[in-house]
Amino acid sequence: MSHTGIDLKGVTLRYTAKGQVVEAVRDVNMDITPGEFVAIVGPSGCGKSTLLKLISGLMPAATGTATVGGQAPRPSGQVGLAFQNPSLLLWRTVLQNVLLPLEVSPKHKAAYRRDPAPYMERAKRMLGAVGLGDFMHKHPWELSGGMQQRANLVRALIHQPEILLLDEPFGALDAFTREELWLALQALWMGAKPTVILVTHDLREAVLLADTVYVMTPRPGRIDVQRHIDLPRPRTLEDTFTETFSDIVHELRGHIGGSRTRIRAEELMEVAS
Amino acid sequence: MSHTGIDLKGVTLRYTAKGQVVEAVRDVNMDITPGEFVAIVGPSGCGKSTLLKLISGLMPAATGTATVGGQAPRPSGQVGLAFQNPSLLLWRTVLQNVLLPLEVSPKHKAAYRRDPAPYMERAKRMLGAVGLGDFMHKHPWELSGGMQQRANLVRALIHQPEILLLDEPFGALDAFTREELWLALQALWMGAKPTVILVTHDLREAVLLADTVYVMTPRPGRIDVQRHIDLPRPRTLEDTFTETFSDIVHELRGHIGGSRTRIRAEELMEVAS
Amino acid sequence: ETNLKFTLDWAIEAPSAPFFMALDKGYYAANGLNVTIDRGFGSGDAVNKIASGTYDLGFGDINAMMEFNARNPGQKLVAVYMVYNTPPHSITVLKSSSIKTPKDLEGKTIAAPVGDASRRLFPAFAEANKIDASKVKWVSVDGALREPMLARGQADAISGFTFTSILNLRQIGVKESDLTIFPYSKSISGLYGNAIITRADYAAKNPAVVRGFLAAFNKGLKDVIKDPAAGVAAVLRRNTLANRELELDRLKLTLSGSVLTGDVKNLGLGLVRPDRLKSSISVVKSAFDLPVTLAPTSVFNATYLPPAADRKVK
Amino acid sequence: MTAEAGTNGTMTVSTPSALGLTLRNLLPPTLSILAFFALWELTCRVFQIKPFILPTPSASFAALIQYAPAIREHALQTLFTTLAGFGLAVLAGVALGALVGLNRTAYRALYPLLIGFNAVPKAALVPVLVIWFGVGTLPAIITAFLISFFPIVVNVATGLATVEPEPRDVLRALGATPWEVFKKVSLPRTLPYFFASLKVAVTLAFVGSIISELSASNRGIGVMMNQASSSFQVPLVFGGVLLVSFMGIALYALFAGLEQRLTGWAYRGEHD
Amino acid sequence: MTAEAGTNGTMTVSTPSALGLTLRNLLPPTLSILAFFALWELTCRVFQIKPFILPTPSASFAALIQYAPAIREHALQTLFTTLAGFGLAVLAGVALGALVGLNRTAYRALYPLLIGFNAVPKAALVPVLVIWFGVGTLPAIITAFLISFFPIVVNVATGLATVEPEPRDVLRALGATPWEVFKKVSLPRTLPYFFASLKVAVTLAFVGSIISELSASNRGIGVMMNQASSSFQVPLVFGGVLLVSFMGIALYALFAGLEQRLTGWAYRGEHD
Ligand SMILES: Nc1ncnc2c1ncn2[C@@H]1O[C@H](COP(=O)(O)OP(=O)(O)OP(=O)(O)O)[C@@H](O)[C@H]1O
Ligand SMILES: Nc1ncnc2c1ncn2[C@@H]1O[C@H](COP(=O)(O)OP(=O)(O)OP(=O)(O)O)[C@@H](O)[C@H]1O
Ligand SMILES: Cc1ncc(C[n+]2csc(CCO)c2C)c(N)n1
Ligand SMILES: [Mg+2]
Ligand SMILES: [Mg+2]
Repeated sequence: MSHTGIDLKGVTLRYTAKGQVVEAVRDVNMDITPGEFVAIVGPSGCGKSTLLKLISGLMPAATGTATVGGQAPRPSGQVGLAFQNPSLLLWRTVLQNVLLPLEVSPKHKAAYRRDPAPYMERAKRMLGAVGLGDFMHKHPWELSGGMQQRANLVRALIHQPEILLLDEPFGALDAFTREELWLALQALWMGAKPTVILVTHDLREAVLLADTVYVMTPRPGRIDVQRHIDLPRPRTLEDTFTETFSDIVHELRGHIGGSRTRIRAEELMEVAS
Repeated sequence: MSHTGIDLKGVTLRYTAKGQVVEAVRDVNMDITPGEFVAIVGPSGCGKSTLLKLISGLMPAATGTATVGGQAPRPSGQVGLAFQNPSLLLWRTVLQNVLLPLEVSPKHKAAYRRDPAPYMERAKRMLGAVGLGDFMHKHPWELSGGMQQRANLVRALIHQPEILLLDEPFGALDAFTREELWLALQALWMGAKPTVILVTHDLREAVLLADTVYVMTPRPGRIDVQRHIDLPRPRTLEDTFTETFSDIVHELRGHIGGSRTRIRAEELMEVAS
Repeated sequence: ETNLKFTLDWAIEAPSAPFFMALDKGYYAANGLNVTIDRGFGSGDAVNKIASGTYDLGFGDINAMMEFNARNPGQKLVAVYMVYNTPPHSITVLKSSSIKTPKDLEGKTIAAPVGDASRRLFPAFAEANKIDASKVKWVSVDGALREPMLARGQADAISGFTFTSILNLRQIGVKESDLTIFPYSKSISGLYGNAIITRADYAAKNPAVVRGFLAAFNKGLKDVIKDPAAGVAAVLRRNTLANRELELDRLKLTLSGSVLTGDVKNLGLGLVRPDRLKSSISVVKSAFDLPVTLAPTSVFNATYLPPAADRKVK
Repeated sequence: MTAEAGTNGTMTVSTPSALGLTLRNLLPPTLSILAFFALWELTCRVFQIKPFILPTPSASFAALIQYAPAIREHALQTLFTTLAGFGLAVLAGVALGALVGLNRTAYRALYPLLIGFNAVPKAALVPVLVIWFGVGTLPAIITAFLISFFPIVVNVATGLATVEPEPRDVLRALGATPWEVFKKVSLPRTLPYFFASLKVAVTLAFVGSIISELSASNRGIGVMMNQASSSFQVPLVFGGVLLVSFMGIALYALFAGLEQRLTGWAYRGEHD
Repeated sequence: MTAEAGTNGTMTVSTPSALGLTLRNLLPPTLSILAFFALWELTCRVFQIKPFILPTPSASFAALIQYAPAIREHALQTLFTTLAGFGLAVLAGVALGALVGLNRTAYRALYPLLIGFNAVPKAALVPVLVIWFGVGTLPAIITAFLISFFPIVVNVATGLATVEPEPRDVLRALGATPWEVFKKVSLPRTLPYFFASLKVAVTLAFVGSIISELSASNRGIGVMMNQASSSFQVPLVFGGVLLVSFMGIALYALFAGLEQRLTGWAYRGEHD
């Protein structure tokens, strides 16, 4: 269904603040085909979230070229973005937050304005499906951390986007809820075939869901490894306990482990106690 | 070193907003001995964060009694609290944020005001130890999600509190950083012996670190299971691959799995695609 | 019908009765004029508004008008009907004070608005009474504060129009018998007071309008002289807050003190005496330290006045 | 979870009685206003202050009642010019505030001019307005407008410039137009400060109308106060003062309700 | 990581030349002010507006220069009373704003009174002040104070009442006293709105000084404007207007620097 591939060539991304320049991402190349499910893993601060900002059109590339569906990335209603930090609008209830993409995405807003009822229905059912049925009319600060994250996820999905950019969407959820949402996401992807980029720290999650896993090096982030996962679909939770699966996870672990910033545990301990 | 036990008897916690009452936690009993390392696990929204609010003195109990060190809980400089959401103050740099407990905790502020230099030194070394040495003078929004979480952790530790309340402190970190911080936290705990309550979704984390793991039921949260972990200390990462360890993790998993809210994956998928 | 905008010098009080009398009796309308009358905020302000064209005609201190002409060469204003033949400018003090003669004002404090006509003309009063003007201290306050300050002893004297000072003081409980008043007219010869003023070019272009207005006003003034109570009634229709008896007294004081003077009985209403006008001009010139000497013809133009017979009073 | 809530009753609705709520809202201001008048009355009586210096509130109210019919017309005139000027100020203030708040160069270029303009007493401009627009309603509306738009500009600009980028990014990423971002993020986020500025602006609009009436009008409370003051009816002057105050309070009450509904979310951290 | 930064140069410092920065800050206001005067001058000349209606800015400046020695004294007087009144307004405004912003009952009780008080034209109160305190400096200071404290109250109160509970909880959990919570969270969080209110308040303080001077004083720009106006020296009246404006802008520039330093963090989402 989706025809939106993503192509990054020699992309470097920089932040400038108070006259200081921080290079977040350096010389990144990625070729994501339409409908591909990609996972990005890498140490904290390596530029994963920054890459998503580039692709969603929120941030320009300092060098290199980026294209989304053949064009320079620009904000459009085609992207469903779940920010790492559930940025729910405080002045809206959970339901109103979830309806936001329908109000502004160019593809939906006319239809939504004409007849909001079916969209409303969809939003309510989705919230119910993730266990927020009772909290639709609450404000974000009345939700627990994990509940906010679920609302954030529903907001990313509600407008059936062609591209899904998910930044650690399950980080604050318990293992069971997380695993069920993995399967739900896989089912959704197999149905509508959006192009998905999933940023995660959970290698099981990455391997279970992705066609390709990219491993990034520490800041400034580069692509260290690009690993195709050719396990058959649909994958199940049982698959994660197979040896093939574990081998892939261990392989990826090795790549990350090699390049990452080390925590100086002794020092932390010594100073803090 | 610590003499601060925590005792909850029949505690119920409620939120009231717009005339609606939400019962977050019901009839919770916990007896945490001084210097004990406790982990709390449970499904999203079951009231884990709310319990920490009670213990830190931010929220009164609706029914039941709670005591911390034999007294009713009240805000004091003895608690190190890492909020689930790294609530760093936007108008302070990372270093200034980390110094905050020293400026206000009754135990330290006089000494800090007299001679801030050694404290400053400590803060800088701790930030360096968690890989934030280059970012001390940045503002919170210039940090990645995981970097904010690390700063948040340092802020909870800097004043060597007798009680440590950690709300999913490693959720946004990559597996390696996380594991190293586990060991650092264990070392710190074995040295200074603070009473620790760690809220987490990661059962390996809970079992590796805790003396006792409490499993909570969905909202309104109750204590479902209280499981003592009597593995010898110090525990290592290798321990987590032993069978005993896995068995405990699986046992706990079973408890959570039985009681938790189910995601209706099919429905989510069907509606969203 | 011609529209004509007119500004008074000050609030809607008894001295403006003739203007409203003429309006209520339809005298302006009879001369083809549709007149609107607004209150003023001091002569200086009125002069400015006439010069700027906001108003066609207005009522104000002729001395202020002379100052304006001298300071704005090319902007010719002209008086066309003298109303206060004897100027009402004065200094008022409490009898209980140590000030018995004008000379005693030296070293004392006088309160008045900056733009008060009497204050501005004080140099002439000082010269006539051999007062060292530099030894007099002025306190600048606005109109509503002037009399309370005298009454409370926060100032030793006030400057202002006689009929304003006396009656305002009465309203805050100070009797006329407790006051000593030094009218400027006693010591300065030749000074005039308020007149009807317009722009010279407006009058030249609309002689019939100006003539018509003056004729109507003249009739109104004579009506008021004949029946002051009716005049006060016309004022009270516009100022519902004014006090009838007090305004009647104010009107009588104005008429007897400033309008119906010896010159008027000889020359009729509205007209000036050329010799007095000339000395007036020189008094004003030195009081205001003006750069030029004005020609009498540029100050007062008698050609629009009603015929002498109509202006005659007993 | 939906079923849960119904069965084990974790959610209950407790509506405080409407009467209790209204009392709690209305009692404090009523008491404070009564206390204020009592204090004023007492001061005047105990120190035997002469009415031409400071009349008692009772005398002021009496004067108001005595001249009620004449005053009604004046009051309506002032209310009208104030509302007209205030309405214009809101429109212009929001527009200019948006310009200055969203564009740093506009901020740099316009702020000094605006500051300079607002340091000028508007009373000094009334004569110029009268020369241009004549005596009457128009100068009063313009003065009310001129005096009250600046606080709105400042707060709208500050509000807009301090909106966090995160919620804005959420909207931008969804392909929202700048106008939609403004409407759905910047505007709600700025509302508490917009309402704060309205409280200042509406009081200033009254001040503006009245200073214009004081020097260039034939109707309005300013005119009445002027007349009363020049005939030394000081109680009536203060009656006018009270009347203006009450109109200000009434207008405030009007949009305080709106404020509560639209900006309640921002006050979640408030103590009671 | 510390080593890293040094070796692979992921962090570089680029200081834009100080000159460039100053130019960027000063050019827009300079241009806009010049444009404003040019437009004014042109309008006067093209439409041949008479000087007593609206003098040209050049004539106004000339008048200022001509009378410079006399004006200096007036200007200093006005500046002094304004600053004194403004200073008091800041103190009282912050105190009252804190009370109203932190306590909902105080809000309910005091807001209507404050609104009512501020809808009253301060010019109407000047006579009372003069009778109580005599002609001179004191009424001007009090008027400047009375007219300028309300915007500070409103913004400080709104700022404090809308502080998010989360950062406050961080402090409270650490055993911070209410005063420390105020100092370290509420205050910095409220600063952008405090500065916004200062911009309004300082201009109003000038207005207050001058209306008091206009109605009862012997020194100050208000007196000078009054004198000039009654001797038909309209260019000098406008010279006074310009002088007040410039003093307002100068004061603004003074605390704009402070503002940038203290509240920069709040403007991170601003566009350029
Ligand atoms: N708004 C910003 N201003 C300045 N620097 C920033 C900003 N956001 C991120 N950075 C910097 O860019 C780098 C990459 O940040 P990013 O958020 O992309 O990391 P990440 O890979 O998502 O990390 P994490 O796993 O911790 O979320 C970091 O060094 C961070 O300090
Ligand atoms: N400020 C609040 N106002 C009203 N209700 C709240 C508030 N905070 C939490 N709740 C409610 O209390 C319940 C427990 O929330 P809590 O944050 O303690 O959950 P949690 O166990 O920490 O969940 P998570 O794992 O998702 O962080 C939830 O139902 C939530 O909706
Ligand atoms: C009847 C009458 N009473 C007083 C004044 C004087 N006066 C009071 S206030 C003021 C100045 C306003 O700018 C002036 C001149 C007058 N002219 N006419
Ligand atoms: Mg990130
Ligand atoms: Mg939580």
